[in-house]
Amino acid sequence: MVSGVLDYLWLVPAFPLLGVILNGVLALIAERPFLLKEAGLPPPGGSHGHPSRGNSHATEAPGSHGSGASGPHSAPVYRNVVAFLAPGAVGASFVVALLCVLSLAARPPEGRTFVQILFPWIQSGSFLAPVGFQLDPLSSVMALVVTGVGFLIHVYSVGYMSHERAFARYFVYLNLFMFAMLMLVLANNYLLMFVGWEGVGLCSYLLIGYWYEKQSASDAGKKAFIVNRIGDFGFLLGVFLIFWTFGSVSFTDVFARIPLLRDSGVLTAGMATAITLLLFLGATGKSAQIPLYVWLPDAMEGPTPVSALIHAATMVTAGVYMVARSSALFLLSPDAMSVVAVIGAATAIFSATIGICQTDIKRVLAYSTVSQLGYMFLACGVGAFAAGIFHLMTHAFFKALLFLGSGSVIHALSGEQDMRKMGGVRRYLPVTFVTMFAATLAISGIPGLSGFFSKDEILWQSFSSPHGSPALWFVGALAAGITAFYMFRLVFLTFYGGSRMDPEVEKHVHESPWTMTVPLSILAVLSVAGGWVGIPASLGGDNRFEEWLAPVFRSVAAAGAHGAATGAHPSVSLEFGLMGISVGVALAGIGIAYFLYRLRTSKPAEIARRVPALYDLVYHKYYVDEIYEWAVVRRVVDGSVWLWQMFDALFIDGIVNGIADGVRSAGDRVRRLQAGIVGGYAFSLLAGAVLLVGYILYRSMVP
Amino acid sequence: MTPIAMDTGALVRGLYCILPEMVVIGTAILVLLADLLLPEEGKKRLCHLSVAGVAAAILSALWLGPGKIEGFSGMIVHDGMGLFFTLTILAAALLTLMMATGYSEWEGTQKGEFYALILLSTSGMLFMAEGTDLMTVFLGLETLSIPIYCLVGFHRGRMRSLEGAMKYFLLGAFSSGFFLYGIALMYAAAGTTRIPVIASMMRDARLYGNPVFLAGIGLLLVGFAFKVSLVPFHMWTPDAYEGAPTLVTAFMGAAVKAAAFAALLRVVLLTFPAILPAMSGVLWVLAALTMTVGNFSALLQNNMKRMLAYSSIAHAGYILVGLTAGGVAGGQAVLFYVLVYAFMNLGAFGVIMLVAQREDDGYDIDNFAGIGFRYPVLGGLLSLFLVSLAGIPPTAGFVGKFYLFGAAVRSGYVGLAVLGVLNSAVSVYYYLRPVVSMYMAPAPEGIPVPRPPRSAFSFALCASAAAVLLLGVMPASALEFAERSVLSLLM
Amino acid sequence: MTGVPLLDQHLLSVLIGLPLVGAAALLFLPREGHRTIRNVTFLFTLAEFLLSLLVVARFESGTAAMQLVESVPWIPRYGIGYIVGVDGISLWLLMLTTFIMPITILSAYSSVQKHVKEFMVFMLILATAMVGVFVATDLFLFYVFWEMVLIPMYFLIGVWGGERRIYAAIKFFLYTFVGSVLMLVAILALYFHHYAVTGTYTTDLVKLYSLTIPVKMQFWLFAAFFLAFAFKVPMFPFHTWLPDAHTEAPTAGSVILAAVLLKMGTYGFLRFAMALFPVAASDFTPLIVTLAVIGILYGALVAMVQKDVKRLVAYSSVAHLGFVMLGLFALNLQGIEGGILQMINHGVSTGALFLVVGIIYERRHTRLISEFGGLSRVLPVFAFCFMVITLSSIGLPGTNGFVGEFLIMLGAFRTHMWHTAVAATGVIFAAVYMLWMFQRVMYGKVTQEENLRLEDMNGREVAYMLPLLLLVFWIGVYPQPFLRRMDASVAAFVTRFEAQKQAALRGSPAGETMLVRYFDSGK
Amino acid sequence: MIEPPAYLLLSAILFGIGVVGVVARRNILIILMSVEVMLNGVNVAFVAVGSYLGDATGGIFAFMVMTVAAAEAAVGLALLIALYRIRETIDITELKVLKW
Repeated sequence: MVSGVLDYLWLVPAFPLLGVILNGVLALIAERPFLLKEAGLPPPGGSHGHPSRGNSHATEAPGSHGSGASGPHSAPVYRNVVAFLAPGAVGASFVVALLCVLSLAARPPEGRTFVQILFPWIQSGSFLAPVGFQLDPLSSVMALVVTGVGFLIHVYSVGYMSHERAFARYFVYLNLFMFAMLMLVLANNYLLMFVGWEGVGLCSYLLIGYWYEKQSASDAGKKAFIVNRIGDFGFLLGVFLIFWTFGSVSFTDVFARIPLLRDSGVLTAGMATAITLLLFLGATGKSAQIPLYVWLPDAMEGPTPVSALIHAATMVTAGVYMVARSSALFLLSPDAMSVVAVIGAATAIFSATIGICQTDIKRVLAYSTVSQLGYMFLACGVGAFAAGIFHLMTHAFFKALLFLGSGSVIHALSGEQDMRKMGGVRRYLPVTFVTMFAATLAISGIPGLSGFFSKDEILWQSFSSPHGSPALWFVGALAAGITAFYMFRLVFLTFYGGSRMDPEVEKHVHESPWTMTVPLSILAVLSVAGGWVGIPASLGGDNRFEEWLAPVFRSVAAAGAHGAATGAHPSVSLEFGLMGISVGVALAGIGIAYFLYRLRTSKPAEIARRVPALYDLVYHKYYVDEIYEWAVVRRVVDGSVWLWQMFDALFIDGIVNGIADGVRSAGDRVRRLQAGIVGGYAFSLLAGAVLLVGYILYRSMVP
Repeated sequence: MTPIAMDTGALVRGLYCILPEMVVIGTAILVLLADLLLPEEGKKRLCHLSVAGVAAAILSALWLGPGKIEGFSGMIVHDGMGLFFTLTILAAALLTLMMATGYSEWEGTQKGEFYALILLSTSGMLFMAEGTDLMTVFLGLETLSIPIYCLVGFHRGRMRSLEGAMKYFLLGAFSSGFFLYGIALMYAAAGTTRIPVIASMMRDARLYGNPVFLAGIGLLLVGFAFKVSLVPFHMWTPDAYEGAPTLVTAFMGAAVKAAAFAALLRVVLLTFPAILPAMSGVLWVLAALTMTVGNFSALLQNNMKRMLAYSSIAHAGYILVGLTAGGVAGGQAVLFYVLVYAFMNLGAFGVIMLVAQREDDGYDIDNFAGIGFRYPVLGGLLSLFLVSLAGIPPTAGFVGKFYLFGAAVRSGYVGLAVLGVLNSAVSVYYYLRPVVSMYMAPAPEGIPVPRPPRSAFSFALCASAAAVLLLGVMPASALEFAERSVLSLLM
Repeated sequence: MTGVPLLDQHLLSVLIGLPLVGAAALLFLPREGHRTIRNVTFLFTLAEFLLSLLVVARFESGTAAMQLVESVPWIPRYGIGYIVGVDGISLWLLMLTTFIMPITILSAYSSVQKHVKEFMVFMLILATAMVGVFVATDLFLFYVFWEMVLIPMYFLIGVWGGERRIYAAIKFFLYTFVGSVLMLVAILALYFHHYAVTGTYTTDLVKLYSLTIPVKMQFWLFAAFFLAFAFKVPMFPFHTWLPDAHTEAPTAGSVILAAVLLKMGTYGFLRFAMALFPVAASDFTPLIVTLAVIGILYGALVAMVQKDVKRLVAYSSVAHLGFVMLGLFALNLQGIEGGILQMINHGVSTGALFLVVGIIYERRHTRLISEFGGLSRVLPVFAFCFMVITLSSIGLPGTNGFVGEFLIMLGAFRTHMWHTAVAATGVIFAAVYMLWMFQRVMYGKVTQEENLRLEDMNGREVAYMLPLLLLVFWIGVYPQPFLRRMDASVAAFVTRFEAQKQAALRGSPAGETMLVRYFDSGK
Repeated sequence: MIEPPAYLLLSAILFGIGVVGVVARRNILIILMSVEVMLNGVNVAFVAVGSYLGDATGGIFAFMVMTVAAAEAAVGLALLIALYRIRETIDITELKVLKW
């Protein structure tokens, strides 16, 4: 089979890895001496055994982000090299990915799966997990999204992080993230996917905690990693179950063996449910669904491009990709599907409500991401995997744009993130305003834009699909309305109205440099046009996106899953009706937002006063964090202290030392027998003799 | 009255058989005579003379070879086992006398009588080891004990020495009373005092069922138990060992124990198989008691001599485990362990003699603080001996214990073996306490300078250390020699 | 073949003997010449490592039989021989020992200042004993080396340790010694049972493997072996000596203790306890697996609340070795191979962790976590090494920890599903205590004045950390060479385990020997 | 001729008296004498059995015992004198320095 460029598929993850190595070397060689010299510390290595010089130590101002960094520096040459290398690596892998996808597209629909095995990674007995990549329609979409959006964000970061001290270190982590994400997306087996899965978890830990001197940042990083690890625990058990049921972990083998094993009774519905729910536990951890979503809002401590890349566009969607990839397994157990759907819907509505009252611009976007992810899981839960992936793509575009836009706002306002101290920024940041407004329209589901097509498709599928139900549709629609409301609330508070900025910040406000605005505009175009590739048949489009993903999901559906999603359309008019309702709800949301934040700006405060308990509850995120802290963390820590002090030190050591002291005191008592008086000695000798002879005579008498 | 026919052949063969003893006694007499002639500073040469004498005795014993030589119509026999114990006892005596070159000078025991007493006591031990008649054994026992009483009390100036000697004497005499009474009862029941004859008569029930005989054997065992310091007959040991001059303590621990076990082994191996159920119970209890009491009382000792005294009681217990197991394996294990114990014991005492400045409170454990690093050789040697006494590989102590407990397991006394190994574990604690003070405790500045050892003294120490290591790493030949000796006894 | 006859026939004996020769050579060096003493010791250990590479080169991964075997009668009359050999199970443990020794000596250059000569002598004796343990295939020889390890380690902790070193040293010594003396009695019983059944004395392991032991007797013998090895591993209830020994031991001592000595316990289980007494081993499995899982959680939880870094790492060792035991007693190919690989990984990652702790201890002379903070800015290279080692310790995929833990849990999942599920949470707690510690030490603001003037890792320190980092990634990314060499031996072990188990269950052909009656009657 | 068991009884009695003497009395001289009584008790047994069996061993043994008893007495008294010169006491219960 003429694979041609596909043979170079392994270059896609290889380029970022190369970037990591090169930038890493630069970081260790070039950046370290520069930073140490700058902080007035002794030059690295070499001098040992020196008496510590008590020279003046510049207590490093906390790595302030945004433009307020410590004074202009003549950017050392290594920064320019890094600034070129990091985005370059991602750009190169985007180009290669694009070429591979194109050559894949050239193939007939059924043959669009290309697997490339590099070398056997772990092999023990019957278990084999190779390092191998698989490119098929699903992973090609993901690869393009990851590399595309990733490249834009890398370019954006060059500008955003220009005043940072540890410039190279940031890009090393970012490239490492790209490498891990691409491993996750392109892996041909569950175990390699798990490598990427934990790899991205590590990078999110490193990047959230980038400003490690801020206690809140390193706490958030640690929290993210540990909550992810709880998810990974479920994923791992899922992998074990998969291996011991199917005898292999690579996707092609597993999915091919489903019919055989199901007929032979090995693969029962209960087993399928167990596997899928365990995998889904992993997905909730990674994609921040209830109950493991708590880490995402705190992850905003990291630099904004990181939030854009990891906590909006790519990493958090890994869970959706995994569920979509294992769609064949999910279709086997209806109750697993309903669990996914219900949690998706619940998360969507729950986090949307929290989004309403948040004042930090990035927190609003964070909860919006959790909510949109809920939609994607809702789509997967009702069997509309293609719709889920479509929404994933469009969401990647407009959510990345929103984050980068808010980053540009924060950058301009020298670090200010609280919307109450913004307002009227429109005049200063025109490009940012226009692009963010476009994204807001998209996310609210205004017809014609990408958000509308993807979200509406999900709402329609949640209504019409055999797994779906009107209740799910209603929750989805309601959440869509709330989304529109808080997004426009954000726009009005930030860009419109009087300037609530404190004066000297206002003096410095200026439009971001081209390296930031160009990616914004590209993303804006994508947010608008991104949806056109998936216009549903009912609106006259031929939904090329769904058709593109069909081979991955239809072949699975054909494998005996009950009734494919693209079954009979009850009626086009019903679809139009529901579409109308969803647009209506969106417009209502926008109206209310306009009313509250443009006309009666005092109204929101008034409402808050009228129902303080409810407002307070929603503002504090339903105290979920505090409950977790109290119920889980405190209990575990106190329990461990008890285990250590009471059980370990007192109980076990008590026994051990007790035995030792017992032996010693016995020794002392026995020693005291030696009283020193010969009479006693003679008596003990006599007694011994009498006993001995008596015993012998007794034993010989009694046989 | 027909004149007694002088069977010169038998007489010569008899003398031939006790050649090593004759050499030792001859040396003793020579030393006494030389003592008269030599001026005060010449006394050193007396020690060299006795060392030469014992060396000659060893050569004569080797010259006799392992063949079985009957002497004095069966009163004494020079068989394989006899040779083994003779060599062990003479080796112990040799090492002691070599150490005496240094010790006598420091502690004022540079007198002819001192060496003569040691030599005479050695000859008593040889008789006891090779006696096949209860009379010879008794004579050997007394010839051995009486010089030792004097040696223990040699430091006339020191009250502890005299007290130790008096206690040892009184109880010694008391126990030899029991011993004799045992012989009398056995003689009354069996009509003979010849051990092999008694052994052959053991088959018929009339004898081994006879209560008088059994009482006799019991009392005999009491006598031996006292000499070997088995609990509850051990009370004298700590006081006598602590009171006696350290050199004598070393000699007593090593050689006296060897001689007593030799005779006990001969009696047990030959006569006990017939009356095993009764005897094995007794031996089992004695072994268990001795090990446990010995180890436990040594735990908190701060005086090194007294600690090593209790440890020698414990080791008597370990050896008794081999005796309880009986059979060729048991006997072989006992022989091997007695030999190894002699070297370990002499070596350990040798080192502490050097370190302690003066007799009584010189042996307190705190005096050993910090010498580990200041005098690495001394520290190393003492650690080696203590590690071997604790039975930790790769030393001979471990191999000895391996075979002792192996014999016990083989004859089914797994419980005793477990008790034995647990006791060794307990013993590790007090054997390592001196090591702790030598190496790990904070060393005071003014560490007492140990006594400058004479060349012979250091040779003796190195010889015992080499023996402990060699028997630990390559015990094969010694084990085979021991086994051949036991087989020759049972044949 | 290297052509040198000594190296061709007696490679393993050379490996055992070389450190001893080194120790002897040191005796002649002057006490004050610390530099020369250190260099000579380092050269000897380096030579030892290079020689051991020959073992790997010459090792054929196809056969399960013992390779490079040397058999010399030691006490022929009693069938005790000096028999050494290496197979898939012991190969990598031997390599771990020879690999970690030069690193430890290099790290001791600066950390040990007093009595350097004695320190190096004890380290070399320890090396001999450790190599001996892993290559000995004669029960008596194994036991001699097993005990020989105690004395040098006792001195290392006792003389060069911290404040409570004497208590920690004697506690370490007695814990292991009591366990192993009970094993001695079991060895004797086995030795004489073999004599009763076959009429010949032997302590050669290969011959003893074919001996079928009645079930009741197996129970008692396994119990004795179990106790000895459980103290050493250490398994859950018997672990309290480890934190004391680690906290008080000098850095080099802790590295050796963690990297090699603990593995002697798990290796002992695999090579002796499970192989000789299969029926008892499978009867004990539920208990052992439960204790292992408890150990995993207990170790992780208690580690989390430690104030002293070294104690934290010590308790983490209890957790890691809980995993190894879980793997071994999964009794299938994946589990055991995972267990063996995890022994190596634990040696590398925990050894490296102790070296890291040693580095900051040398600079600040304290081990309290609260004393540190914000070191990442002051010591960037150190931060990188510490981060990599932390990731390896929590088993992040791509590092060696993951490969081992994954295989263990994969194997154990099949035989003990629910145990493995609980054990898998240990992976979460591992992340919790390691990252929390890492955060408090490395991140945050520089609170202490002295922390600002700390110097980053010098050339020597980087030199001995680098090989460990490389190994972390090598095993993490390409563990094939390691796993392939284990396959044959582990597969043979599993099949022999089953066969022997059936044979023993069918009743021993030799009928009632006196020892058997003794054990049947119950002690 | 008196039957052997009667002699054995006599020797047992003498032996018993000696033993009680050693254990009970405090004066070292008395203890020495009690030991002599014990040994003589044994002599009686030997001579009795010897003559009953018509075997010379008994008599020879008795002589051996007597010589040994004499030697022991000599050494015992020598020690006693040395002890007295230092401690001015011959009371056994005073000898309590060496204990524990």
